[in-house]
Amino acid sequence: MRLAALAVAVLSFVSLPRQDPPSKKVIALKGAKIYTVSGAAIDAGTILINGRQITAVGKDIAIPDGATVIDCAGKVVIPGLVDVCSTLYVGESDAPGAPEQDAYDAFDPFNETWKEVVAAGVTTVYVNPPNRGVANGLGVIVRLTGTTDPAKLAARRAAALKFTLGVGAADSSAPQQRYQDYRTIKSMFEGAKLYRETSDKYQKELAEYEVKKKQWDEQQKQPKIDPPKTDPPKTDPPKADPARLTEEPKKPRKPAADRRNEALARALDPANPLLVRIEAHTTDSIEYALKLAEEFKLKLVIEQGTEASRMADVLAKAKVPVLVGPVVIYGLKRVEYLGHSTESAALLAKAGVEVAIGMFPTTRAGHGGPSSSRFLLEAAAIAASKGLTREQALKAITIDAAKLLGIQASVGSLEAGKRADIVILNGEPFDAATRVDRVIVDGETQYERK
Amino acid sequence: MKYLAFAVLLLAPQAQGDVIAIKGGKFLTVANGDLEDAVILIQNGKISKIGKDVTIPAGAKVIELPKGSVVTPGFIDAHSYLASAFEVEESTESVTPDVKAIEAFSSDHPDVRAALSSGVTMVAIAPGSGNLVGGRMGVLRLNGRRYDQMIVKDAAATKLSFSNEALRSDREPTSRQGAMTLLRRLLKTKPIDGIVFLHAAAADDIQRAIEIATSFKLRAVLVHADGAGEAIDAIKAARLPVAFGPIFASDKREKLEAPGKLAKAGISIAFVSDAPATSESQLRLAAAIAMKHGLDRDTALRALTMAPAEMLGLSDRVGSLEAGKDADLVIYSGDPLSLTSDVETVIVEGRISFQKPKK
Amino acid sequence: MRLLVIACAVLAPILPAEKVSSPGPWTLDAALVIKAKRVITVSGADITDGIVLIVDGKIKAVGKDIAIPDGATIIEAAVVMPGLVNASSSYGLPNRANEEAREVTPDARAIDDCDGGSGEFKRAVQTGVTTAYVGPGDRNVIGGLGAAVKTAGGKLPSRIISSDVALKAAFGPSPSRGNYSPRSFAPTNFYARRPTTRMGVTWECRKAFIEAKKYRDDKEANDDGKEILLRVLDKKLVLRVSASRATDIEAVLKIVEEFGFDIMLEEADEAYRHIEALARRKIPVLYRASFQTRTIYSRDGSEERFTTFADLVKAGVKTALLPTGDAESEGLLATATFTVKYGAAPAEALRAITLTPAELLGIANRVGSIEAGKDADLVLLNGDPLHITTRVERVLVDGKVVFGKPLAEY
Amino acid sequence: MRFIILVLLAVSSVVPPSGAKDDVVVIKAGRIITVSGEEIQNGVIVIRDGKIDAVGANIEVPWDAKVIDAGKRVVMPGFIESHSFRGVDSANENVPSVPFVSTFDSIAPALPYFEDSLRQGITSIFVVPGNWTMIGGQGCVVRPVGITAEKMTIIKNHALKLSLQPPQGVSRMAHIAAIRKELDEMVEYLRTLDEQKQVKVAAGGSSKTPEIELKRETMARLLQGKTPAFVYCPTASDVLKAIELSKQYKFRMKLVLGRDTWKAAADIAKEKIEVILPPDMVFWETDEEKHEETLRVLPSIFAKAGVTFAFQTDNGTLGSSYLWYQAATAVKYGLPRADALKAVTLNAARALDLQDRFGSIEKGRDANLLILTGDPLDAQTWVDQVVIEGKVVYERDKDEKLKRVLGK
Repeated sequence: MRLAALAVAVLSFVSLPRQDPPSKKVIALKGAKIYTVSGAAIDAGTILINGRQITAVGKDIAIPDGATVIDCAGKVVIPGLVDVCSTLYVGESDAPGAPEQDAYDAFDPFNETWKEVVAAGVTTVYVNPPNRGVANGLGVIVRLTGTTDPAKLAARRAAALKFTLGVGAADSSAPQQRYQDYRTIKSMFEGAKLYRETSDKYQKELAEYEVKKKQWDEQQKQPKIDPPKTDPPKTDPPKADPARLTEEPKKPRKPAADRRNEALARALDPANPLLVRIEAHTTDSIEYALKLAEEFKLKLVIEQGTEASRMADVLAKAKVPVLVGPVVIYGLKRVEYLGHSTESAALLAKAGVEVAIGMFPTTRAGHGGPSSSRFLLEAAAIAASKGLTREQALKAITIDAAKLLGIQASVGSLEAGKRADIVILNGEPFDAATRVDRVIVDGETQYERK
Repeated sequence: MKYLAFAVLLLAPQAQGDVIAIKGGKFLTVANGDLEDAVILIQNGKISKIGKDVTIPAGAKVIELPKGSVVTPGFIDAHSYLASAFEVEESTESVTPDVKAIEAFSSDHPDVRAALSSGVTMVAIAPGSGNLVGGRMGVLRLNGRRYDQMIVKDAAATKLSFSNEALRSDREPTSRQGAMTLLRRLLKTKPIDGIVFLHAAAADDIQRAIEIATSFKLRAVLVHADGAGEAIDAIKAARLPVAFGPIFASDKREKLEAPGKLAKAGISIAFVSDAPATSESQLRLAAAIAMKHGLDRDTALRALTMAPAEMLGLSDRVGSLEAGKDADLVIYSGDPLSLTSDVETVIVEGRISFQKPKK
Repeated sequence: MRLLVIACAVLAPILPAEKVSSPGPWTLDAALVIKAKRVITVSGADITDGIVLIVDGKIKAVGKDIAIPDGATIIEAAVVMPGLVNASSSYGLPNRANEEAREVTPDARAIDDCDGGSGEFKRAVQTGVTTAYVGPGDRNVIGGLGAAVKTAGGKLPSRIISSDVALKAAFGPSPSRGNYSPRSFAPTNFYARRPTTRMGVTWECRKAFIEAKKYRDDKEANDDGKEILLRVLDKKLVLRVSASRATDIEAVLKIVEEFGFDIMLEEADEAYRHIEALARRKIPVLYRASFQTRTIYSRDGSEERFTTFADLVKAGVKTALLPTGDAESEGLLATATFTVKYGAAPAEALRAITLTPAELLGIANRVGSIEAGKDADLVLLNGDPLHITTRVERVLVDGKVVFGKPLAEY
Repeated sequence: MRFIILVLLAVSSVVPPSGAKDDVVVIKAGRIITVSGEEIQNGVIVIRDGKIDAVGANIEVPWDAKVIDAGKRVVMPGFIESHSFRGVDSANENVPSVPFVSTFDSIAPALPYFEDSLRQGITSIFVVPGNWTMIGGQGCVVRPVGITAEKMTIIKNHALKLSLQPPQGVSRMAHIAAIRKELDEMVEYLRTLDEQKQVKVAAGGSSKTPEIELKRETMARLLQGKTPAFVYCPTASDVLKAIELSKQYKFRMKLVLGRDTWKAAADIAKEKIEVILPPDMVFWETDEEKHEETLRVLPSIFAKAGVTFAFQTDNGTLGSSYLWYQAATAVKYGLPRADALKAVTLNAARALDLQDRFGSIEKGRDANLLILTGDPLDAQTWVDQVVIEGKVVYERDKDEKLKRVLGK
């Protein structure tokens, strides 16, 4: 069943075997100041890496002999950065979108821009399908390991289902259009609800049919128990054995698979709901998004949320996280960015809203392409200057970002068992003169400053 | 609490001759290094004294800065269309030498307030690069007062454009060969005196700009110079300063490494915003990105203060914290080149023009 | 493995040769020696197992047994020939390489429009072209001045061999294409330029020269444009005219009759119809073939003969070959190879892409052949240049290896 | 008016096939390039009923054979154009999915393309729908001789053309989703068909698969592995997507490559897929970062990766409108001469799954032969005669158009 196939692809990432087979490649980073992000910072600590995993982080860890030791005295080590919205490998396009479109199909695995982005310490990014319109489709989580095999590059397919609410094609997005977008998404989900019901009904009928079929087969094997009577019975016809089947059960007709409704239906699955990301800028768009989440019990995350800080309390109460960005925008502001301010992340965090910072390098915000993701650290610094502490800013682009992508079990902080995504800096993360010395992704060095 | 009192004091109309003293924090003077626990005295809109052993006269109003604060000269943007976008090109013909760009400036535009609050105290408004000879650039001080009181120089320099934006199919010149011939003919008959800003982005545009600058002995400044990385030796030979920018986050690495290379070759560089292409508040981001690609710290700070002042011929009045200069200065919460610090207070001509609201 | 970093030494100062005998660091004053089984001098006979000695970027000596100074770097190759000369190129120029404000712009210089760092130069070098003429397009009746430049070795200003090589004029349909006659509306927009017919084009050309003559008599204000036209009238500057159809070539011959200046014909697809007239007036031709068998008649009706080059040379017309296009398979060497296939003598075809164009550009004292005293612009190949299977191994400009790519890197 | 002259000239240069079907023809030549085996000096080829009966150095010449003595000249198998849409006047439908159409219905015998191909030594051409239609339809293998399309046709409907080139304004994702939708529908259609068959069989009916709707017949043959797909991939990521689709929907395919696909050479080699290189197989690539121009040579890259490929031509540029020129250029950049010749003969036939009929001089193959004045890769060589299925169909000294162009 197609739905199952997609689900398996999802689980394969999370349920990764905790301990990779101990390969001979053991690396030890010694003597650095370590911002684990999940716990307190460790001065002159050590990190042990075995294969793709971090095996130990701490003050004085015994380094097994034969391990290659990298001396990080005087250096600062932070987790690999996570960009909650980038356009690496897929770029942008104005073609119309649809729920079943998959960013995985838009991959160009040979695009080399990832090298500049990983050189700045970004090791994991989320990518939306590059199109325009209300329903955009399924996003993908990408690990910057430099592989050109699309299957390995896409660490998790169908990571979220993206919608855009209230962003007009032209440079205007009137209130009616925002209401219209809300109605469109609502009707899509209603259709998906029906689709789920019919497929559930089919499953139930199929199960019943199986039972009846087994019973019918048994019946066929038994000899006829009541031979036909010679004289026409005057009494009413012999009482039929209630359990006995009168005719062969019919196999229920399997409903035709429809990729569009399947994608939508997974967001309505109470057991393991597919994350829904709605890009909303104005306060009324955000309200429509919350209304949708409430009506269909969606697992909702707001993207960009330019004016979200004006309704921070409502978002906090509804426990709906916000992926803040683009912190840096250029040129004349388009209508959806008129309320843009670099204080948004700080105000939301203060009101208790779960926040992460993404680069969102869209041309609508004046960015020329995916290479902007190499300045994720700068974007977090600017957000910090308006009220976030440095720790909050660093978390917003590591563990908090990983949490809102649902991959905090594997990346986002320096803890034993997590993937070995490590950035070695020659100074404090947000200081002016700090440069990236080395970036390790999945235990392999992807960048080293000459 | 102390801050509140201090703010009320300064806003009151000042009698001529009152002395204000700023103490504590760190002063980045740009002219002669950084000063710790020193004092600045301000009188009649000018810096009267600055130094470690400056005694504060009686009756002076003293400002004690919180620990970690940093004071810098006001930032200067040497090439911008702040609050005058789309009005700065007289496109009926390509040569309009007498047009004044600052006449397109509207002082009540919200961007002006945003620029001031981000620590930029002086801006040069330029004509667009759509004309071969764009016209006169003017310099304004963002002191929050009336338009005519903001004018520092109404014709500080002339703007020429070597980019293909100046070529149109429906008027002369339509090609670069036509543009160069027209320009040579013009400069032969009517030489331009004073400073000339040459808009040139690509490497071969820079080559042509240098050729015109040297053959007609212009006091020239190269603007944008994205492709400067490839023409370092030619720029060095012609000893032309470079007003570099605007820098976008998605620019090629080659362009981002150009400031570092120019600085190593001893060429004076300034960062420009080309507002509204990038906002004035992103001048600091441009400096931070350039430092990430090989530019040293001192040149980065100079590129926001003294270098643009020299390019506009105002280095005697602004660009550094020195006695006798105009009292344009900005107080930051920390190192201004580290993006986590923010502007706390902006003082222009000895008066507070912006104060960060305390929440 | 990440993309193999291609060590294509496009602008590497020196690439160690396969069989370098003296590994000493190569300094400018040390000598460079090229040893080749066949040296094609073009000015003289081929030399088998010849040696070319290069010092300070110039050819010092060429011959069979030249003394090799010690410390000289030696590069060996199967064949060495002079650097190719492209007598009419648009390297580095935008696709509308004319100042279209007016129909006659004699003082416009195409070199101002030229981007020295453009990829087109770098590609030309890799196919063996070391010198190229960069001139105005054919959108104006009189387009302006063209220059001869080297295709590699530093920034454009330092690569100019001679700046005002010829004044460009264009006959045929292109100067009038896209112009609208002002009858239907007042000439508000630009395109109401006068020539809308071939007659109009001829008239514009004649008018320009007549006005130049009038200007000669009373020069109140200096006019650079007219000064250049006077230099053409006084035969101090050659007029290079592009014309492809027979009728256009006739119009050009009439203009030459009337004003008597030196001209050079460019493109000249149907030159075979006027071979006798061209030979009599000694008008050189820059011939651009297309060798398309598919359509006998091309769009503007001109009909091509593949043997035109061979016939022009037989009749004594000084003819240079231009590349048929800018794809890799349309370079000067491929064009020369096809010209030999259609009847030209191999030596004539090789001269038509080296010495003849150098002579027509007036720079034969510097480039075009392997002779002592000339610039060391050389092409080293692994076989006969007129075989498609032969590859350009190295290219030298002013004695420096500007291109060298071993076979393994393709 | 001009068009008619053109036709007359085109036709007159073609020698009408002579003689009855079952005569015996023998060709003697100084050098025979068999492509599949060693070259034969002063060899003999015996042709019976249009097929090669024997080839070798000292073969006894049958008494009743008509002998063509090529003297010192060279004989080799005819060139094969394995992918061209220049044999039809317009090669793209504006409806994205038209698997049921075939180029056989729009072959235009009088097009100068066929006459030029014959002059150049091409003996068989695979005419296909264009690269701008998602599912373009079936191709048609023709010989460049014949008055009508029927006479030209060797195989009427051959292979199915797919293109991963998204049309204007459609994103790559939407294009791939559309292809998946078509294939899904086909799989669903076949599944229901199969179910109906099982129901009938269960009920004792005949086990013959029910009639497939004419419209879906080609797609059915594709998914049943009876015919390969020719998939046009403009970029390297398309190649990976094509491999993914062919595995998921289990169909055989050959790849028609665009320029940028060299990055996926290793992936193609792993899957052992035959490919057809683009006409501009040697092209300049600009490196924005280092400001360098690199000449990208696809034959060398794909040969090193171990991929079998065939060449293609176009009429845009001088050199790449000739198959011999493409082979010579490949040799210039390091491809061995034998492999270069294979790419225009045997490999091209293999791409069409017709290597048992064309592409080499061996017993049993069709007698499609060229008699050349010299080595095929030498520019000075002319095609003197072309033999198709044992009959001489072109002679250079009777080629009026060539004489006119050479001013004779």
